[in-house]
Amino acid sequence: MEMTLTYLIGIITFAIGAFGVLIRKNAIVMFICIELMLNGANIIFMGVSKFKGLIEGQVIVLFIMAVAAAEAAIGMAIITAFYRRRGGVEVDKADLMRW
Amino acid sequence: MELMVTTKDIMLILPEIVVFLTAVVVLIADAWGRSRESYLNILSALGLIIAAYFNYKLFGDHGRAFSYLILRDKLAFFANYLFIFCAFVTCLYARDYLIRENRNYGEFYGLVMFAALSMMFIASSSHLLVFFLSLELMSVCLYALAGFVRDRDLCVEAAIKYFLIGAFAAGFSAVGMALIYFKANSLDLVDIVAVKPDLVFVLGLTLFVVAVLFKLSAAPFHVWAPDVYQGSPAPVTGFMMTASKAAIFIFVVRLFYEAFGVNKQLWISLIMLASVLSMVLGNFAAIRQMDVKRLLAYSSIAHAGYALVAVAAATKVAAASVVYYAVAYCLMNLGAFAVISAMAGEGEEATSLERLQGIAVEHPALAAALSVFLFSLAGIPGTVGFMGKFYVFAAGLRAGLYWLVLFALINSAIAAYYYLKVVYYMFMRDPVSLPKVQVGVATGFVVVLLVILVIQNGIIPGCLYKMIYTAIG
Amino acid sequence: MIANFPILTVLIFFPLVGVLIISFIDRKNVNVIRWTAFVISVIEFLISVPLYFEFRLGTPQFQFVEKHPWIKAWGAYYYVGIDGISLFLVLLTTFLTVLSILASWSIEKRVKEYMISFLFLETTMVGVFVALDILLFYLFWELLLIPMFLLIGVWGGPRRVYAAIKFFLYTMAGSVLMLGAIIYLYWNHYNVTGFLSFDLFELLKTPVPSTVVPWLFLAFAVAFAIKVPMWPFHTWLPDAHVEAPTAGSVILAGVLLKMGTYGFMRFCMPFFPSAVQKFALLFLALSVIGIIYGALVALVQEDIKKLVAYSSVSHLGTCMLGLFALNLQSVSGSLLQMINHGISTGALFLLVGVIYDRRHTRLIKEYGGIAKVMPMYATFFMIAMFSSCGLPGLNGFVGEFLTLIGTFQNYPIFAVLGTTAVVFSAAYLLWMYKRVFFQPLTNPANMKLKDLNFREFVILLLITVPMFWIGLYPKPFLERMQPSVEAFIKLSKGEATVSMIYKKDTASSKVALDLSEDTKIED
Amino acid sequence: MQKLVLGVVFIPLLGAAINGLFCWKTRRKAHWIAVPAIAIPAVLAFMILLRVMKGERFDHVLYWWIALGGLKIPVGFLVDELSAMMMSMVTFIATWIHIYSIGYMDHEDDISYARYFTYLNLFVFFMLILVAANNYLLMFVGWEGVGLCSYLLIGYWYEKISAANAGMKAFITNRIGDFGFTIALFLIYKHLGSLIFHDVFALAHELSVPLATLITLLLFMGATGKSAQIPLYVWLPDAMEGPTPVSSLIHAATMVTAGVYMIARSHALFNVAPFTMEVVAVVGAATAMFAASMALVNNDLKRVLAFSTVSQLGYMFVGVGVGAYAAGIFHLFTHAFFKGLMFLCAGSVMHALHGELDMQKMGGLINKMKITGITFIIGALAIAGVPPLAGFWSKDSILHHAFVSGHKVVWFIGTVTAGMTAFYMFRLIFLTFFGEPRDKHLYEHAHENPPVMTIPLIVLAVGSVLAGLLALAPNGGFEGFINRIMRTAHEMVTHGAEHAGGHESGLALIIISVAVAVMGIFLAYSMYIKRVPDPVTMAQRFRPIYLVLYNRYWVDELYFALFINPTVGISRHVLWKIVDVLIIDGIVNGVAGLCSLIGSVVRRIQTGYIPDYAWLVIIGVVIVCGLKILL
Repeated sequence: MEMTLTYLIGIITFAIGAFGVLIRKNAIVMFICIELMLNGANIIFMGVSKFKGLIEGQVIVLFIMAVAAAEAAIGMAIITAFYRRRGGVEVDKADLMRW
Repeated sequence: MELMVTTKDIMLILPEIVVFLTAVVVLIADAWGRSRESYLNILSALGLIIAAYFNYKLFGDHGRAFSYLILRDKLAFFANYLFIFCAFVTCLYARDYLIRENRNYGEFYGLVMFAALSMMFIASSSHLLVFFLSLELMSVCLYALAGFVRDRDLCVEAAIKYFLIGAFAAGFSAVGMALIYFKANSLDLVDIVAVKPDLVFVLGLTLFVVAVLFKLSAAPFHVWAPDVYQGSPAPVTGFMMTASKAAIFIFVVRLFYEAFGVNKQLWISLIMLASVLSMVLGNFAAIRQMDVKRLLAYSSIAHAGYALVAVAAATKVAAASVVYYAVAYCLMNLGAFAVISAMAGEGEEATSLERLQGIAVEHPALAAALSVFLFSLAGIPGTVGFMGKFYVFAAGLRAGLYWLVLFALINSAIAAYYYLKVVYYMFMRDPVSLPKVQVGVATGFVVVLLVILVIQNGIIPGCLYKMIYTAIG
Repeated sequence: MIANFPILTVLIFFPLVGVLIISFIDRKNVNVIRWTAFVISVIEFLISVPLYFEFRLGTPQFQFVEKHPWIKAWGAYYYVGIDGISLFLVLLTTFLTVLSILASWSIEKRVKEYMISFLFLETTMVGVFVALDILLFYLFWELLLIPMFLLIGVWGGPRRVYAAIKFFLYTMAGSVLMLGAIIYLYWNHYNVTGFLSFDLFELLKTPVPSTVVPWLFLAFAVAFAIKVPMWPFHTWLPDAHVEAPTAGSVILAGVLLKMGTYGFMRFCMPFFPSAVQKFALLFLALSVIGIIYGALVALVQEDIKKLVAYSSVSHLGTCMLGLFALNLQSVSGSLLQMINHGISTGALFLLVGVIYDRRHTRLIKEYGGIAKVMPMYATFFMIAMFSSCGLPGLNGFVGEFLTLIGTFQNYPIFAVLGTTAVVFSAAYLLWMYKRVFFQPLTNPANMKLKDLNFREFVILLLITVPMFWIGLYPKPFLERMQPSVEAFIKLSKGEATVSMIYKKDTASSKVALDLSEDTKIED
Repeated sequence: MQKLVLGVVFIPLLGAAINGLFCWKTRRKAHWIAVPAIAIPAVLAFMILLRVMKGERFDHVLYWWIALGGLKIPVGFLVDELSAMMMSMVTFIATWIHIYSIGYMDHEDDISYARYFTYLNLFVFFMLILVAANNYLLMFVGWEGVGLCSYLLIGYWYEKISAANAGMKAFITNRIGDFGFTIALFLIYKHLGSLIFHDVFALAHELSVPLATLITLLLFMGATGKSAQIPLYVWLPDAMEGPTPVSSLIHAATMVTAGVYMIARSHALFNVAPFTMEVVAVVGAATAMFAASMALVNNDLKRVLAFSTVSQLGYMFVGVGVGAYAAGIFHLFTHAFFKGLMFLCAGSVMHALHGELDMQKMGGLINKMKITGITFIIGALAIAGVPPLAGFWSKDSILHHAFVSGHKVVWFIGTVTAGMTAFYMFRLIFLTFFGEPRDKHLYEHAHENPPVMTIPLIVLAVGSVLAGLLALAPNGGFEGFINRIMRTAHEMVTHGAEHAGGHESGLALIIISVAVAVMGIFLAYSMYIKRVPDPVTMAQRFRPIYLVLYNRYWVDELYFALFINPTVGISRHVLWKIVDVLIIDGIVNGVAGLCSLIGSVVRRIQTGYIPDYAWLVIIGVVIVCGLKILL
């Protein structure tokens, strides 16, 4: 039960994140949703680590968190630059290139 | 799993260390005194040459470093050459471009080298976590590079698109890894091979493959590519289009032949689908493009499709052909973007075909060089592009993928059209308001070098082939 | 034989030397560039002349053979040589290139690039005809598209880009199919023998599974049929011809189209005798349709060049008819007709170019009564015209007659239909001639036309000589062709195997064929 | 012998080459080269003829032209009675016509003058090749070569649209005949394995009858083109656009008779194919009548002569058709004299009248042009068949053979045609030379031509008078001489006939035909001198017939409507504009367009909005995963 719940939460977190990316237009919120997706994966890793007794999983989670942090750093920089040029963080504003 | 770092481990990643140190030195040197016309590119190039030297020294050393996290074999060393070369070329010619854009900053070279470093690790990873981390390191560097000219709208737009979609895909790969881990209890490729596939595993594998395809800009996960490649500064586009894809392809070779080779049926149909879609979407969408960079972006999607033909063939010959194709692809696209970044005027408004038209009148050599790269991309014999295609198709036929190869052949005929279109604009129309073109020494050198390599490998492909074949082992 | 002088290699690469030289000449020295190109092409021609004299008679073996490893790992060789089939096509190429460069004096725009393209084109053309390694052949075959594309696209007429791209893509579409077939043959050879080779003879020796033979045959045939061009793959030709600059048209008609027929002779038919049998009627029918259709459409053209272009469709139909009739006379005739067509249609294009340089129009209705002001020109035009429509005594007749009489032995109906060409060709050419050269001189623009200048006179004189030569004394041509033609027929009929015809020792390979070592691959 | 033959054949070529290559040097002096270039061969040819008379023959290969497998074709010459006679005749007539041309062409500018003689010499060369060839293909070379020269000379005044058209028409029509000829050669080679006369004729009897019939019919098709028989005669009347000496030499005396010569030469083949022989005879007779009928009402001096030529050629075909090859050749021979003569006379008239050809504008010219008039009358008498002039002997021989070989209808037609011939020739004579001048102005300016033109007239007139007497020469006369090479035919036809008919019927036939000729002359006299019945009222009364004849049965128009216009129309509007441009090229461009269309649709996927991209990625993932799970 506990095990299933853990995985389920992981999956649900991931799904919420993915869904959020799809429906939100604000770049920052979208990025937060992506973080959610990564955390969904983290929860699964943690679950595996805990229930199967594999320490490796926790290491992986740490790395993923580091990655998320790095992404956040660069992402915020980009979003800031975008904000400066376009005066907003709504992704619909990024429409110069298409087709 | 025990983590024990020995001297041997360090020795085995010496080239990577050199690249890393060079990047750091460049960043420090830049911080020391920033000047508009600094020669940091030379510094970077020297560092890369040293790295290549160590790579040469180590070539042939075989083994796993850092407790099975990193696999050093001939393929890895060969790949290192490729990435070092790509970074070397990019660093050299980018300076002219960056000076024109008033952005000759050390970060650029640093980021390029960090990206190269991550690619080297991608090519040597035998552990999904290492792959994931390297991939993310590479992506982060490339996000930054894509938006490098941050006061240009297109650049910023490219960066944000790349970043959001890239991070989104990273989420998939993370969860894919998690599912694989759930099933295999390990992310080491050696362990994954042993797994009996079930639904969860297949799902995880598929998600992971999706992430890989995403980075290859293979359809249907190619959507980001045209925008990002078009918007990014030309040298960056050149670099990320070539080196990053080559890195992934080499990992794919590893992944599919070593890890998942045993249960081919799991992924071959997926690869074939991606291959067909990439060729169709890439080639057809490119037909109507009027911007060289965007056109080449679509063409790169199609090229991913061609290479996937060989991936789907899944034989040793095919593995070699994939690597060969990746090398060929790097050479010609780097060349094309070197020329384009020389041609593209200030503010980079000039990559549209109309602006390039008639450029052959003023700059016949430059136009001729670009034509060589374009013909190579089109797969005209005498160029490395043809040999690559030939090899890939041969591998495909060998594996009995008749219809796929036929499809690819027809596609490559269709593709010739849009490459010709560029040649047509350059050679066969009268010039109208040409962008100011300055070809610096470094750019000139790079272009000549690449032209020679493209033609030489197109006429005498033997030595490169042999290197790759032995690298595949 | 000139002892071990690598004459074919020199022939292939000498124009590239010219390219190199020209690329170091300042683009403003237009005349220097022209003369350099001309001298290079003349030397190239002179180098090719010994081929004719040193050619050993009475043997189908390949001569002047050179074989060096090229891509050892793939079993690809730099393997060149000529036999009676390719000998004259090579000579035709070098000959026409000289004339074409001489005819390109009127090019004023970007002369340097023009001459570079042209010499590069020559390299690839010679390469196509002498390559005995199928990969090498393919390399030249496709490479050739680039200079031709540029020649049409940069220096052509108003719709040049459309024409150039159409030419390129159409040919390429066929070529990729051929590439697929080549790769298949390659692997098939490997499966049978266990080593890799692109060597033409090795591949010819290898039996191909009979189920795939028709497909491979068609893949090759389509590629070559497009180049020939056979009906209904011909529509690129009128466009390309009309838009190409004069010299481009000459080369296009004189040499490039021959590559299609040559391809049939060298690859397509000897490779797949059973398919030849199966498809012979289809191809004969297409040839005959091409003959009649081309002639009829030529009849009503309003543009002289287009007329000549459609006449090419008709003439090449005759060549194809002869090839598929597979009989000594018909094939020799067809081969001779290829050369004839190169000469007479080449001459016609040169002639049209002369008048185009003066008036910048090729519409028939713009002219009339030109013979009055340009008698010398009219005379040359008439000779070329009669050569083209097969007047006895000139070259066209010998080729056409041999082709048809040979075809008649095997396929009387097709030969009879093909013979209607004698009526039609006279009709469209004479009608055009009448409208251009005869009738009153009414258009004021034509009143002051100058007759040929010395350069043009020399060109036309030079191209007229072989017309009479072949017409009156074709023996030197026929006797050189005959053994190779016989070999071709035997192969294409499946009456003989390669090893029965081509002996290893006479094909004097310069390197020991150690194919076992590094060309084996395992999966 | 060999030197003689080569001399005869190649000296004219030399002349042509000199005049052709150096026309800007020879210019007005071109005839100093051209005339000897024919006269010398004429002498040589006569020497050859003398030696042949002594029984010498000659069959020599100069070199092997085409030798490929079983196909061996030499450039080689055959001299026997037939070709020796033809060579002599051709060179003889040609010599005088060349001389005549000096006067006739003196209005031309210098270069054109040289050009004219070049063509004329070239023509003689090809004609000699034609008659001297020892194989079919070389004969075909000459055959086409004379066609070429005919084309060049008809279109000599190329600035005239009618001349340019006529030249083209002549060549293309001939080519239609050549089509048949070529196929015949293919058949001969296929079934007899050679094209050399010697081999072919030796094996001819081995051919099955249907095959021989097919071959000979095809050969005859070639002959109808070259010798202007139904249905390919249409080019000859138009060919009169050329200079008159050309009409005389090419379109009366020599080239047009090539068909007859060819059939006579191929007698061995024709003998195997009786059906073809019938066809030849019938077509010949029909043509003779048909052409004569058109000559009845035509007012163009040269066109009348042209129709007359067609008609006379018809006679020759009757001759060879009924198996009397020698008679046909004899008529060919005599016809060369009198028809050549009459054309030259017509040219003389034209020259005097500055190119006027309409007989309705002439009249009374005999007063001004005595020599021309008299020689013309001699020619007319000869063609009308008045004894003892040349035409009488040969025509009569043909009719006789036709009758005795049982072709009664053919004979009848021939005889009626003889009457018509006499009528229209004398109509011409009377309209031109007698009566009141109808165009005073023209008449005033008329004058007799210089000797360079009249002497050839006189020579040919003498020939027209005397040539027929060769029939009385020893050893069977002319026909006997020719028959030396066609023994079989001779024996088969003539001997059989003579047994059947004998000489009595011969005499009766002669009387009938002479009577008919005299009647024709008389009728012409009464109509055009006495004006009873008045030709104009006759024309009114029989208007439909007159119109039909005057418009030459609308055959030209019919050919245009049936063949030429549909061909051009279909080619242009269907084959080119629809099949080629719309369908075939349409498909090609359509494929390209389709690719482009797909391209513009596919690129719409790339909307540029990040959420859309995210959706696409998700959709891709779902599809891929779905497929993986389902499959």
